[in-house]
Amino acid sequence: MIVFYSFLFAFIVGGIICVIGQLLMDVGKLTPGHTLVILVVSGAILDGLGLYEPLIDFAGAGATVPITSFGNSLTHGALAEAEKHGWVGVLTGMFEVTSSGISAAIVFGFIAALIFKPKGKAN
Amino acid sequence: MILFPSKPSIVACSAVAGPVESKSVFYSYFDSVSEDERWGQKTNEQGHSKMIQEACDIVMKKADLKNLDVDFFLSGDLVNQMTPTNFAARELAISFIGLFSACATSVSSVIIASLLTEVGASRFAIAGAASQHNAIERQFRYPLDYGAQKPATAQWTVTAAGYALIGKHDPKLPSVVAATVGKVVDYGEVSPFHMGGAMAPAAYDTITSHLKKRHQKITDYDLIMTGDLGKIGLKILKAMFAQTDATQEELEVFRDAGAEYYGEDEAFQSGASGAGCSASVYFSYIEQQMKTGRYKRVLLVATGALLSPMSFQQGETIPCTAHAIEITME
Amino acid sequence: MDPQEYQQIEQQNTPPTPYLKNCLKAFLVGGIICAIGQAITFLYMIFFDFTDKTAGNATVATMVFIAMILTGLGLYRKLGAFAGAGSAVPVTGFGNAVVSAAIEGKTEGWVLGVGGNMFKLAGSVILFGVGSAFFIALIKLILVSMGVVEW
Amino acid sequence: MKKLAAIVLIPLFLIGCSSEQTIQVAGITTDEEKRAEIESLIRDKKDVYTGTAIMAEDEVLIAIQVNPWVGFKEQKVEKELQKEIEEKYPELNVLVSSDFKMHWETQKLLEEEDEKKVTDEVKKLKDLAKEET
Repeated sequence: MIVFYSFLFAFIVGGIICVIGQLLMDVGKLTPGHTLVILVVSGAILDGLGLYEPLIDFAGAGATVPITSFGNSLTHGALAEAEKHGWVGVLTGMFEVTSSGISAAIVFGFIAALIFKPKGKAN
Repeated sequence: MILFPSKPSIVACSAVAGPVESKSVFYSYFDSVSEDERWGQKTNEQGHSKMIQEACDIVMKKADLKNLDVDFFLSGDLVNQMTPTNFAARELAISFIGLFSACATSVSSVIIASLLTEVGASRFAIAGAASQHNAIERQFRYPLDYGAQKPATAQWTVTAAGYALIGKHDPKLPSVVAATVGKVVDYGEVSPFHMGGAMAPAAYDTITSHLKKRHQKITDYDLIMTGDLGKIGLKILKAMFAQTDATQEELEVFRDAGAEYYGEDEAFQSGASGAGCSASVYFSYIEQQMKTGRYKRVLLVATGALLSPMSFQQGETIPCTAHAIEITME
Repeated sequence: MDPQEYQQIEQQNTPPTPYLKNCLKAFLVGGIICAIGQAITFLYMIFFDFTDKTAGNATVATMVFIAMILTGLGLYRKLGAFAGAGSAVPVTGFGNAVVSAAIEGKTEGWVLGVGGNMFKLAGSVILFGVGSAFFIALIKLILVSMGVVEW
Repeated sequence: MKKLAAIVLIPLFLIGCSSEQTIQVAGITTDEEKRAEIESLIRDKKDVYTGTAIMAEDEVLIAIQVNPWVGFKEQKVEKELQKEIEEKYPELNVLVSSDFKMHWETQKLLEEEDEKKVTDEVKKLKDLAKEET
C-alpha cells in the first residue's frame, strides 16, 4: 500500500510542478529557459526555508525528478557546509556542492555527441 | 514602385527541396528532391550550399547556358553572413551580390535582376533564395532535438531553394512588368513563433501601395500570392483587407505559399516559412501555372521578418518587410 | 491602420493558447515521468544498497541517461512538442537541453562545438542554481549568527 | 474514466480513514519487557503506519513508515521517536529510520533465525542509513 502511495504522490506532485512550469510559459509568456531558472531558484529558496526536504519525504521522485530539486540539492550542500564551517563554509561549500543531474548531463551529452546526429523531421 | 518597360522575362526556373518537402503539395512541381537533408555533405551548412548549387545548375541547364553566359548571381539565405550562398557563389564563379531581405529575398533578388536587365547590364541573371531547415532552426530557435512546445502560430522552415533565370523579354514567357520595394514595417510583434502576425502588416502595406500606384484593384490580378505568412498570417492579412471593405470575391484572390506548402498536415502548425518557401513555390508552381495559361497576371509578395536571435533576446520587436513583383503572361 | 487597431485584428485571428489542454498534458506527462523516476528509485533500493537519500542521485542520473537515448533518437523532441513543461521541467528536460545542444555542436568540432554549445540552454539553470545556493547559504548564515533562526 | 477514478479513489479511502498500525518487534537476545516497551513507544506515535524494530543485543534498528498522507512529517516523527527511545534506554544503540530501504530490509530480517546474521545485517544497515550521498 505504501508503495502505491509513493507512486500516486510522485505522480501528483511531479505533475503539479510541471503545471506550474506550463503556466509560467503559457500565461507568463516566458521562454523555457526563464521558466526553468525560476523553478530552480524556487527549489533553492524552499530548501533555505527548510520546506523542500519534507516535500521529498512526501512525494519522493515527484520532488526529486523535477528541476526544482537542482536548487534543493545545491542549496542543501551549501547549507551543510555553512553549518559545519561557518563563514569559510559558505565559500568552500560552493566547491563541494553537487548535483548528479549536472554531472550526468555532461557525461551523457558527451557520449550522445559521439553517437548521434541531429534530426530535422517534422513528425 | 518600379516599372519595367522592357518587361524582362523569366527564362527558366528551378526548385530543389529536401526530404521533408516530399510531403509538400507542391512536390510534383519541384525539379529535384534530395533524400538527404545534407545533400551528402558533412554539415547542414555545406548541404545548404550544395542545394543552392544544384538549383543554379538546373536553371542554367534548362536554358542551355554555361556559367560564363550568366552575368549576375543574386541570392541570399538566412544563415549568419549568408555563408551557404557565398560558398555556392564561389563554386559558380558568376558575378555575385548577396542580398538579405530575410524570407523576402526571393523577390528582392528578382527585382534587382530585372533592373539590371532593364538597364542592359545583364543578359542573363540568376535570382532566388534558399533555406535549409536544420541550419536555420538551430540558429534562430533551439537545437533541433530540443523538446520545445511550439504554439499553433509557429511555422516550419523549409529546406528548399528556388531560382529564376531573368533574361530579355520573350513574349512566350512570364515577364516582370512592375515591382514594389517594401518599406520596413513594425507593429510591435515580439514572438519569434508568430511570424505571420509580424509580417502581415508589411504585406498589407506593400500590396496596398502597389495597387494604389498601379491604379489597380485587387480583382485585376488573377492571384496575389504572399510568401510565408502561414495559415494564421494569411487569415490576419485577409482580415486587414476586410477591414478596408474588400469583398469576399476580392479576398479569394489572396493565397499564401507558406499556408499551402504542407497542406493540412498539423505537424507543421501554421505552415511553412523560410527564404526557400516562397522561392520554391514562385519559381516552380507559379511559373508553370503561368506558362500553361492558368494565370495571366499575378502579384508575388514575398514577406520577410528582419530579426536576429540577438535582437529577440535584447527585447526588440520584429520589423518586417515585403517586396512585390507583378508578373504577366501574354 | 494604427498598431492598436492591428493588434486587435491579430488577436481575433490568432487561435487562443489552449491553457487547460496544455496544463493537462503537462500534468500527465510530468506526472508519469516522476512516477517512472519513483519506480527507478525503488528498483535501486530493492536490488542495490541504496537508501531514499542515496537513490535520488542514481535515479536522476538514470533519468538523464534515458533522456539522452530519447533525444538521440529524436523522440524527446516529439514528447516536448506534445507535453511542453511536462517534459521540460523534469531533469530529463535538462538532460535533453544539454544533449541536444551537444549533438548539434558536433559539426563545429569537439572543443568549440560540443564543449562550447553544450550549456547554451542549460547554462543559465546551473548559474542560477549554484548562485542562489550561495546566496541562500549566506543569508541563512547571517540570520543564524544574528540569532534569528536556527540551522 | 469511471474505472480509473475507482482504481485511484478506493485505495485512498482504504488508507486515509484507517489508523490501523502494523508494529512488529523482533528480538533474539532481549527480554520481553523491553520489547513490549519499544512496541508501545512506536504505537504511541499516531502518524506511524508501519514500524519494524529489530533488536540484536544492544543494537536496535527501528524502521518506520508514516502514513503517506502525512509523509512530510516523516523526519520529525523519526527524530522524536529516536529521542524518546534514547532517553528511555541510554544503554541501547538505537537508530530510527524512516527510510524505505530500512523498511524493506527489516521486513526480511523478521523471518531471519540466525542470530549472527541479524546482528551483522543490523550493523550494515545502520551504516547504510548514515550515508549522505
